[in-house]
Amino acid sequence: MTTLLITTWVGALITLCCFTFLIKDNPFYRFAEHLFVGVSAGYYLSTISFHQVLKPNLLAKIWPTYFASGTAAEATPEYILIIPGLLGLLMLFRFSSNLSWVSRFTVAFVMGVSTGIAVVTSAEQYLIPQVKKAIVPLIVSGDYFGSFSNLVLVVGTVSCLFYFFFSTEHRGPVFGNVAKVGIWYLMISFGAAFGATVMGRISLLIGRFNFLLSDWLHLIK
Amino acid sequence: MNIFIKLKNLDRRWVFLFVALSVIIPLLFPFALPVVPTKAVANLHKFIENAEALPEGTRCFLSFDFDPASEPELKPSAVAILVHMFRRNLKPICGANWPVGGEMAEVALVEAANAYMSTYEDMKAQGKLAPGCKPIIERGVDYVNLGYKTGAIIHVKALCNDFMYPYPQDRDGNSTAEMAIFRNPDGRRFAMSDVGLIISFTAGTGGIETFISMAGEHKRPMAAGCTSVNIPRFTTYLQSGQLIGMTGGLPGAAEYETLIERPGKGCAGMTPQSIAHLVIMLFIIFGNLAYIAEQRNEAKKKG
Amino acid sequence: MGMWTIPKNENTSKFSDAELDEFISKVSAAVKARHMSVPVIMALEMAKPVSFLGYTSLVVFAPILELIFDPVKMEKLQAIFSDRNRIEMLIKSIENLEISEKEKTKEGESSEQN
Amino acid sequence: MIFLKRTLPLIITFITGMIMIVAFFSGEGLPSIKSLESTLPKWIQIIMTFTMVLGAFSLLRINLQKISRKADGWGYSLVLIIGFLSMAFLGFITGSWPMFDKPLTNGEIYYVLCEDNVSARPIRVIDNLKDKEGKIKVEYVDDKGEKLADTESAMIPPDTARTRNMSYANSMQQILFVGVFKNAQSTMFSLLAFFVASASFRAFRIKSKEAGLLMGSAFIVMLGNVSIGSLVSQILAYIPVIGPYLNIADIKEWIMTYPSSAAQSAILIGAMLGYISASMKIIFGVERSHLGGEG
Repeated sequence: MTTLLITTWVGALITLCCFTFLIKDNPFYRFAEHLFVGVSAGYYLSTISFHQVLKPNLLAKIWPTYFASGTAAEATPEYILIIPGLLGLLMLFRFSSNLSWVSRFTVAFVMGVSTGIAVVTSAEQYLIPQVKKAIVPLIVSGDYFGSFSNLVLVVGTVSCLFYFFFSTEHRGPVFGNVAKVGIWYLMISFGAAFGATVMGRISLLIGRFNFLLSDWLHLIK
Repeated sequence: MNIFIKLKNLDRRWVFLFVALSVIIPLLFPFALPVVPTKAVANLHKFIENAEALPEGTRCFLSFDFDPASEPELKPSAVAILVHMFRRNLKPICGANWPVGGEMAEVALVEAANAYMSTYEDMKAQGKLAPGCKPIIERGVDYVNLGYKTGAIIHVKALCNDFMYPYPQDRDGNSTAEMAIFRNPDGRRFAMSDVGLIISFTAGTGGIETFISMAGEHKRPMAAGCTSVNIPRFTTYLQSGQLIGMTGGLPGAAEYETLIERPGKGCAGMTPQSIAHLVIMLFIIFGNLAYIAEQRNEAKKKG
Repeated sequence: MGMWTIPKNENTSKFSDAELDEFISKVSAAVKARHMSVPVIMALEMAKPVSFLGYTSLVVFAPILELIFDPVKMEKLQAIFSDRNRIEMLIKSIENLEISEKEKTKEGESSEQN
Repeated sequence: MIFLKRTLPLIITFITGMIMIVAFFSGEGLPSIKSLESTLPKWIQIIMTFTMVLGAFSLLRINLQKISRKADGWGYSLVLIIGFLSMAFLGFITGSWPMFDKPLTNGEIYYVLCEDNVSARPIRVIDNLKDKEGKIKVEYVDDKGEKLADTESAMIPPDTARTRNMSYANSMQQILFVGVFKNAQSTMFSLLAFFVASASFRAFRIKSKEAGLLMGSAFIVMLGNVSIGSLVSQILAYIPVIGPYLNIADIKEWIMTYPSSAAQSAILIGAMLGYISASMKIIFGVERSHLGGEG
């Protein structure tokens, strides 16, 4: 149980160090900030990158007898995975100023595969459904409010697209005015986003005070 | 009007103090405010409740795509949904597209499993459990935590074909091939097509959107638990029919908790949340009154 | 020069202050041209306390991000995020553009009336 | 050299990109390409992990430079490095290493994690032979090794039992992960709540129609999402004629699903068009900034 106690106290201390930033930028905050960055980088490197990805997906597949457990240890080694392993190692050439071009092979491979996937999936899963969503019947029979809402939707999508593609050169009365309507829509959308952000940050703060008041000080249940 | 100008020049630490008090006081002296479920939350609840869509024993994939920074917002809804799944005798399989998602899933699973097991007798007496529910649920049989894998969209693509390949082990290093939860009656390898519902608890990018991108391949119904910040963006997916339901932020969690009649962190947070919103709105109004007052003063000077 | 002194002006990047100032004015002009001053100022104000986190994640994910974005711009962005004062400069620069625009239109209106 | 440095990378990008596109349209007709469609992404996953390692090292490098130059506040860089090294070390040793796994000895004391996921409790192995589920039989003991009176023997997976030293390492890691990492991260982001408030007070100026729209929709969303919104709606309902229609939660839903969602759709459509055209440019070698400037 002592570990839990120490963890809670360390946590409370760090939390208070972070809160001192509200008074002003000070050594306590800088300390907590840098400790946090160091600890998280160490965590990502060892636990995540190595133990959760490289070991099971690369090492355990190439040398199952050493790195895999259970029935997976008897699987046949997949030596083909040495290729991505080597490509990954090539990335480390970035540290050298003369040989950094060697990493380009890896970069080229990653870019090829991921852009290839991106082209088809972004068209199929985002572009087409969103365009489809924006094409709605403008007149809903007997439902004036429904018709109005659909009109709002269509006008909004079209005018915002105008804004994106002609915003910096908003010349001429048509482009300029349509883009202006687009800005109104964006402002409503950003307002909603702001409201949502406020909501989220307050929820986080509630979480923190819950920790301090209940887990640490036991003032509330 | 000059009082507003004075207010504007107030040290901002007073603003901070106000915000802190608006959260602390309602936490110390709680009073309940009504919680009314919105459509998106109710739809998700209805889908999980529906025994035809998700028969008992159906495995569901829950992706924990967040980190401690969003835990207060997303964990309450994850716990509520997990408890609901256990009560319906559904089997959650947890994974993660975010590096520390595995840890987040672990905490939520432990809390939900304990909540289910400690209320088992009561719920059974009230007839609120599915017929096949057991008093004690086990890791590897009724639920599993697979942990994190890199790759996001590429990882999800790999899952569509076969779960065991990217996940030879669960988060604790136990071999997945032997686990009862992944066994198919016909001996097929477990793949995304065996999953009844995909839910991603998403903070920002890399969550439900990666599953949406791969929807052409897995064709499973999807839902999201998202942080408040993402509600505007994810609403479009609800509307385009790509998501069947969504819990948004802490309020979403409170609504889900109300629907399963198990008030938790979400409901408890609603009072401070409401008060703090009011305080922030007041700040905006005061700030603008001060601005107007300043403008008037300047106009007078010029005039 | 203390171990625990909070650095005043930590321009450790390879760019000179003038280059960064130019980058800042470019960014703010782009923001102004798109009529997005208010949302951008609000977003920057809110990002100030976590700027160091933004900076370190830019450093850590640079190998991936540089695949997608222009590496030089990425490094300039890193330099701005590494220093809270520079973020403040960016906010001020956008605000100034906004004010000068307003004065211009006012002068324009008054001259038309005459 | 030019071929190796410049042309070959472009060829690699073109071929792999085209393979992924062709594979999508080929269906089951071209089984060899279809299999590449599932293999290549797995490789990318592995390579991406190496890039994260690279990023971690450049972070270390920047901070080591600060320390060696004794730049202002180098102590903080030292804190960062110490945090990094201790967490990395603990992480490496506490993860599972099947090659070092030895069968547990009968009668020896080991440690397993408690329900709180942070602290450890001692157990004694009764029978180290695995049953058909791969579990072994243990009993719970106190710190001196005496069997706890009110507990029964239990079956646990052997991988969860740790030796005393490993259990200490694990506790240390939990203190750093839960105590420092989790708390620091969530507190730093919760600080934003305060800055949202001060920014609302200072920077949220309604200077134009646009800013007015921004504030209006922000207010409605803030009210509509929480319980207090329904109280406000009840008050508004007393306004004659239009009052009953002013349900804040409904207005919020409408704003979210129509005007706000229209803008969001447009953002998505615009972004995806840009994304696709950028991807095409990369595949065809028109855009090559990712390969570095000099040739």
